Amino acid sequence: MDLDFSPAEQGFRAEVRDWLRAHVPGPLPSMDTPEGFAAHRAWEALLADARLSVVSWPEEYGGRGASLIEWLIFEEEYWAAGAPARVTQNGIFLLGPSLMRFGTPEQRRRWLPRMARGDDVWAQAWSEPEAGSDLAALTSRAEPVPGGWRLYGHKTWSSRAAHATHGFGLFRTSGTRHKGLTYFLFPLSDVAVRPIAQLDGLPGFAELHFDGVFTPGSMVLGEVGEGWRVAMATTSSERGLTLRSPGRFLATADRLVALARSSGDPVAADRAARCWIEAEAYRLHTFATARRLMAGEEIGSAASMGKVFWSELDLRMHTLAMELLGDRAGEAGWLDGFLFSLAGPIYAGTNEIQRNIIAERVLRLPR
Amino acid sequence: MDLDFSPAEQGFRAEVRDWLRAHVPGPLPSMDTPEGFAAHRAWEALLADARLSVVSWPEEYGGRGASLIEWLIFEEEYWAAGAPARVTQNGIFLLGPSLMRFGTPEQRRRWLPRMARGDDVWAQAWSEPEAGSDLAALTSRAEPVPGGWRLYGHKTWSSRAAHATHGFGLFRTSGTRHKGLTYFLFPLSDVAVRPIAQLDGLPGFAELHFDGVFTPGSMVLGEVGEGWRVAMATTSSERGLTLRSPGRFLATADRLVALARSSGDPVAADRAARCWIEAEAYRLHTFATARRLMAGEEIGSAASMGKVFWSELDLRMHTLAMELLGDRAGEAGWLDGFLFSLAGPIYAGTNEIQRNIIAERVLRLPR
Amino acid sequence: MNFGFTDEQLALAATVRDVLRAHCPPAALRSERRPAWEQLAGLGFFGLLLPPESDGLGLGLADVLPALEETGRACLPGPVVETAVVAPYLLPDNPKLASGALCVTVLPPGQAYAPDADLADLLLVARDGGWRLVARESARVVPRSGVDPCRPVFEVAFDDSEELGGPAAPALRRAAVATAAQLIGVARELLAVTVAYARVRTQFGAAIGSFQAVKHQLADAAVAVEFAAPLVHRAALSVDRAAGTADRDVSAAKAAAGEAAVLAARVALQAHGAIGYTEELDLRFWLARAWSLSAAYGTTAAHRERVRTAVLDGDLRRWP
Amino acid sequence: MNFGFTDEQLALAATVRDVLRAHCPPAALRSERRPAWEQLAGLGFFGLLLPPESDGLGLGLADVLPALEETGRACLPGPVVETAVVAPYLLPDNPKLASGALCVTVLPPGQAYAPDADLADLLLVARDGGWRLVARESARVVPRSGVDPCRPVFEVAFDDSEELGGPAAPALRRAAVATAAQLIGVARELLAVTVAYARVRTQFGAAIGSFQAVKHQLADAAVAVEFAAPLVHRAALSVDRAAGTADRDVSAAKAAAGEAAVLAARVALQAHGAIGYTEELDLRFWLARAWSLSAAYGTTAAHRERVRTAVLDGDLRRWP
Repeated sequence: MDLDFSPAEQGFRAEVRDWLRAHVPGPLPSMDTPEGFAAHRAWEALLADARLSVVSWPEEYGGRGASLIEWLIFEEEYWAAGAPARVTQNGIFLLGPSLMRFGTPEQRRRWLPRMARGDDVWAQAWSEPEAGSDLAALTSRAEPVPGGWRLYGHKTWSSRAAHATHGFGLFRTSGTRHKGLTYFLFPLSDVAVRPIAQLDGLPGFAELHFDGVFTPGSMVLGEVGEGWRVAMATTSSERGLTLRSPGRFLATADRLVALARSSGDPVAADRAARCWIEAEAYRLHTFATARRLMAGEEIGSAASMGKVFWSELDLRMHTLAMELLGDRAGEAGWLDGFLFSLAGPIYAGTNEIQRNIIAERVLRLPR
Repeated sequence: MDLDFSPAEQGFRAEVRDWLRAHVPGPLPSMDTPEGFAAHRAWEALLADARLSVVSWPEEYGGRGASLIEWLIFEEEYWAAGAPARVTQNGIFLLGPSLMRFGTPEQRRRWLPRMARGDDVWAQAWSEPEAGSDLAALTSRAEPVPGGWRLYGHKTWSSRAAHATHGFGLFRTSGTRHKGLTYFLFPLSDVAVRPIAQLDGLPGFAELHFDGVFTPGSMVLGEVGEGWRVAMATTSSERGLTLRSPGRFLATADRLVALARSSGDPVAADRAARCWIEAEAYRLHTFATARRLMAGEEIGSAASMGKVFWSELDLRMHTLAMELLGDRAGEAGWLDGFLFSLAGPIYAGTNEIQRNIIAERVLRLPR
Repeated sequence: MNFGFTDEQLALAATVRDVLRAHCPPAALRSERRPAWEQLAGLGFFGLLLPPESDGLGLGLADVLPALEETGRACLPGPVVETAVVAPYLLPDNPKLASGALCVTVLPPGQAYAPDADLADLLLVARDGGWRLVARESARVVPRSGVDPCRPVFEVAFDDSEELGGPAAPALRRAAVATAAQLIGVARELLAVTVAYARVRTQFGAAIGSFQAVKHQLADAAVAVEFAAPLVHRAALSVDRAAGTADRDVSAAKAAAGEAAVLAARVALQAHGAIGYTEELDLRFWLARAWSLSAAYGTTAAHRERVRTAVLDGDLRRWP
Repeated sequence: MNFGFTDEQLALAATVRDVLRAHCPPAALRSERRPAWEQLAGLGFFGLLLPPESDGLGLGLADVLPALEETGRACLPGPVVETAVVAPYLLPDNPKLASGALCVTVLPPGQAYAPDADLADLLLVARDGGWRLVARESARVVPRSGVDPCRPVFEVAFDDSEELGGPAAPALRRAAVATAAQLIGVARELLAVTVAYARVRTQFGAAIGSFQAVKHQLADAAVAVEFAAPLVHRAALSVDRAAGTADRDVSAAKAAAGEAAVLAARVALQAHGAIGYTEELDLRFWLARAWSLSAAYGTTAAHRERVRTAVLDGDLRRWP
């Protein structure tokens, strides 16, 4: 057992740090505004030029084939440098891994490099009004037509969809519940997108209405009727390591300690210090998980422990910040993070469901 | 709305305070030892001589007919004075109210005055090995014989039974679940009592084995087959106001603040101060509840809120004390209280059941 | 010892509640800055705490607590606490207050911004332990980013001001108690709305309110509100009587009410899911109010610190 | 970067585990003061951290962490950390340690009592920032009331003692990490026993482990243990490497492990009901161990305070 970074890993960290120091822009406008969306896309292109947008992907798709440890190093440096949030997040973390695993060679060649540069920006379309946590209950459907499919139905809580170019999600092609769902990619150009304003007035989410939107047969990911299996692989990646690297929490914890220090309140300081250590615990735990994944092990249901831990840590950190800021809580860059952290225990499987999974599949309590 | 004690109430407080100042003994041995049990009984007799053992009971049974507010005042003064724990507690708080409500005049005359002086000490016999929280599942039974009943079965978690003189509990006389249970009183002299040692090695509880123990017909409380109704009235009193006056928590909170102050740790001080205020909140809430009861209202399921609040407050206070005492936790009178507080969220309906009650009967969520 | 509201106190609250139901429905929160103010003024709401000489009713803070709770429950916008509670105490002789003709805001010590300052005719600014009175025309107010769309905050600068006699603390205590009462109302409404939603929203084939995890979260929030409320009621009485413990009692109440409301907001959002803070639902107004009021007139942390300091300094007096 | 135990480290733990299963069953906790010590000595357990010159294996703390966790999981009585971790560091030349012929206890700074002092041949007493070595015959030990029946505590007085060179801190760091590892083992066993109980104990016609409230409490305890463990592992490496952050890393680990074990104890008792801390069940030994070890070598509060102070003073270095 050791915790030593190799010389190559140390060199990679130095390269990333130097590049970020030279290139990270000042705060960009919110990515949920048209100008902010454009600015974030430009930033993604700059990252891609340095082959830093998807470091863990194969070189042919724009990455560096970086190891999991290198990816974690990249994330630490990225967030510590105060770099912008990733407008491509849903594509590169949710769809990307599924495309690599289930996509045809043609699909991979066609979509992955554009995704890596932010040329295409992908929105996920999982939830429906009556199927939030219970994905198997969804009712949107696809009907075969010559050359492809027509999509019908109503999706909601599609992050970034107000400005994104493409979407991905499950549609029913036959059967009930888990059976007969198919995983579709589709351009958003023909979909009726209704933005949903959040507390800050910006459309972080959108509703998607499909009224016979056409998507070609080449846009089916995996086999027809196998969408649940493909989606679960994606979802388990969403719930697992890849979406939630520790880097962002480490950076938040550092900022929180500075805020608590300036408050002079020892109790707030204690809460901040505790969060700071918990962010370290998440980092160390992730190193252990990375080792297991690199050794070919599966994490499986244990990933639910990580989801509960990081989402509640993130919420605790932002709640403390809001409390310390008092009536200045609308400023200083914490409000966005607070609103985002509120969604943490909800999305990608609510924490109630995660705790059921921990109890039933990790601890083996009866259903 | 006011929070003013009347001159009579203030006079009562002064009388109680003066009497306690003059009579409260130093620490007695544990009531779970034979000598401690005797010492606690002697203290009860002294209290009874001053008509302070059951102030809220009618004068004919040894009380003063004190109002609920006066009883709360008595309890505040009692615990603030550091007076001994009440060895008669299960009798006077659990059985006493049921006897007054359901007992025949003869039963009341016969049992209540002796209970008030500690001449008889009563142990409760609710739980069975397979019926803890789920009282309706109990299987101990009573069979009619000339002149009375014979009791069969196995009860457990009977507090104080190792030294008590009498017991009370439910036995099945017919039917299943809630139906056909009868509420019996019985002398412990013929019951096989097996003490259960706790962590401190003392028998705070005992198992009771009934192998045809005879109890006369005069020892049935309420109607035969109506035991569930009688017990629920008792239980709702156990879960309600009478067992858990704020006085004990207020005294604990005062001691805790002193302990935290001496630690010099601001975070511990904050936790202690928070507990101190919560004890105040419980006191104020109890004044409001007393007003409703005195106006003839029922508290009903809302009592579950009190149970959750006081039991978790008590546990939090003792946990903090244990943490502050470090390796001296076995001393200074906190360990007993800690062990007792651990049982708080379990007995008289676990807090999980209480939260179900709050959700279903107070908030009206679906079952 | 009669620790419950009188019929008169409850009747006042019921009247206010009826007015707010009629004139401050959730839809009004999306479009109006001061819905129902005219109707409340018509009831004499703004004169409740004023002395009879100024056309007021001369009531105590405890008398109006249930009515203030209703303003929280309705998420009533506008500087309610400032105009109806602080101003009557600091400007008891002002002839225009009782009719509701004056709108007042407050910039408390330790805070950066004043709520609704753009609407105010008068600004009360805490400075150097006392109060300064600033007329609207002497003040420059600049909007700042806040968390509550119905309680916008403003930076305030001014040249001319008038000094009011007396210390800042008594009026601040009243403001904190009134805000705590509003927080209790906010929390109760959050609970009620969430219970209603949990009864009808189904997932995995059952109402989510039938899942024990949802039940227990709501039960915990209900317990927090249930035991914060008597602290608020006591604080009002303790302020009205000028009890020696008033300062500590007020801080205990404000902290507990703020925490209960923030917990209720957390549970409400968790039960509703992401829809909870979007414009789809009205819930977001109550969430935002829980957050903004928990920081008003002293953050929860600041009030906790005051309680801690008092208790640690040996002030273990209990009132009553 | 290979943050997982090696096959050798795990094999050592498996050997210890097998020995403890055979020679320290729960029944032994009721009757013996040092069950399995002889067998552990036979394995060379007490020489693991000693240098080869003293017949030891010269292992690092990280190497023996899984084995120490097993001693916690088995609730092994006796001064294990003192004899197997502290003594090898402070008395590396002592020829009798490796064979397990010497039993050692420790009186750390800030604590009143030494565990199992009546069994000890040597006492190591922290004083004035350093260590004093006290022979059994020079010491008077008086039993005191503790919380853990298998870890009795004693007040220690002595006349003669020998000063050991060097500061107290390095040995204390090792003791705290080793105790934290034991706490992780205690917590894991509490969880395992409680899960097993919740699968078979029925109430209201169902296994209590099928109720969501019980599930979620156990899940929370499992999460706490899962994320405390890597802090403990890191602390061992950071001590072995004498990293600049070692002090803070150790305190973070001890506090987290103590809190996880105390939470596991709380959840275990709540699921078991009142039977949990009676002599009916063995559970009480693990509950008591969680409480006693969480206070050993610095209480949770004391370690939290050290972390807080370091972080607030600007020490935000992360190791690695």
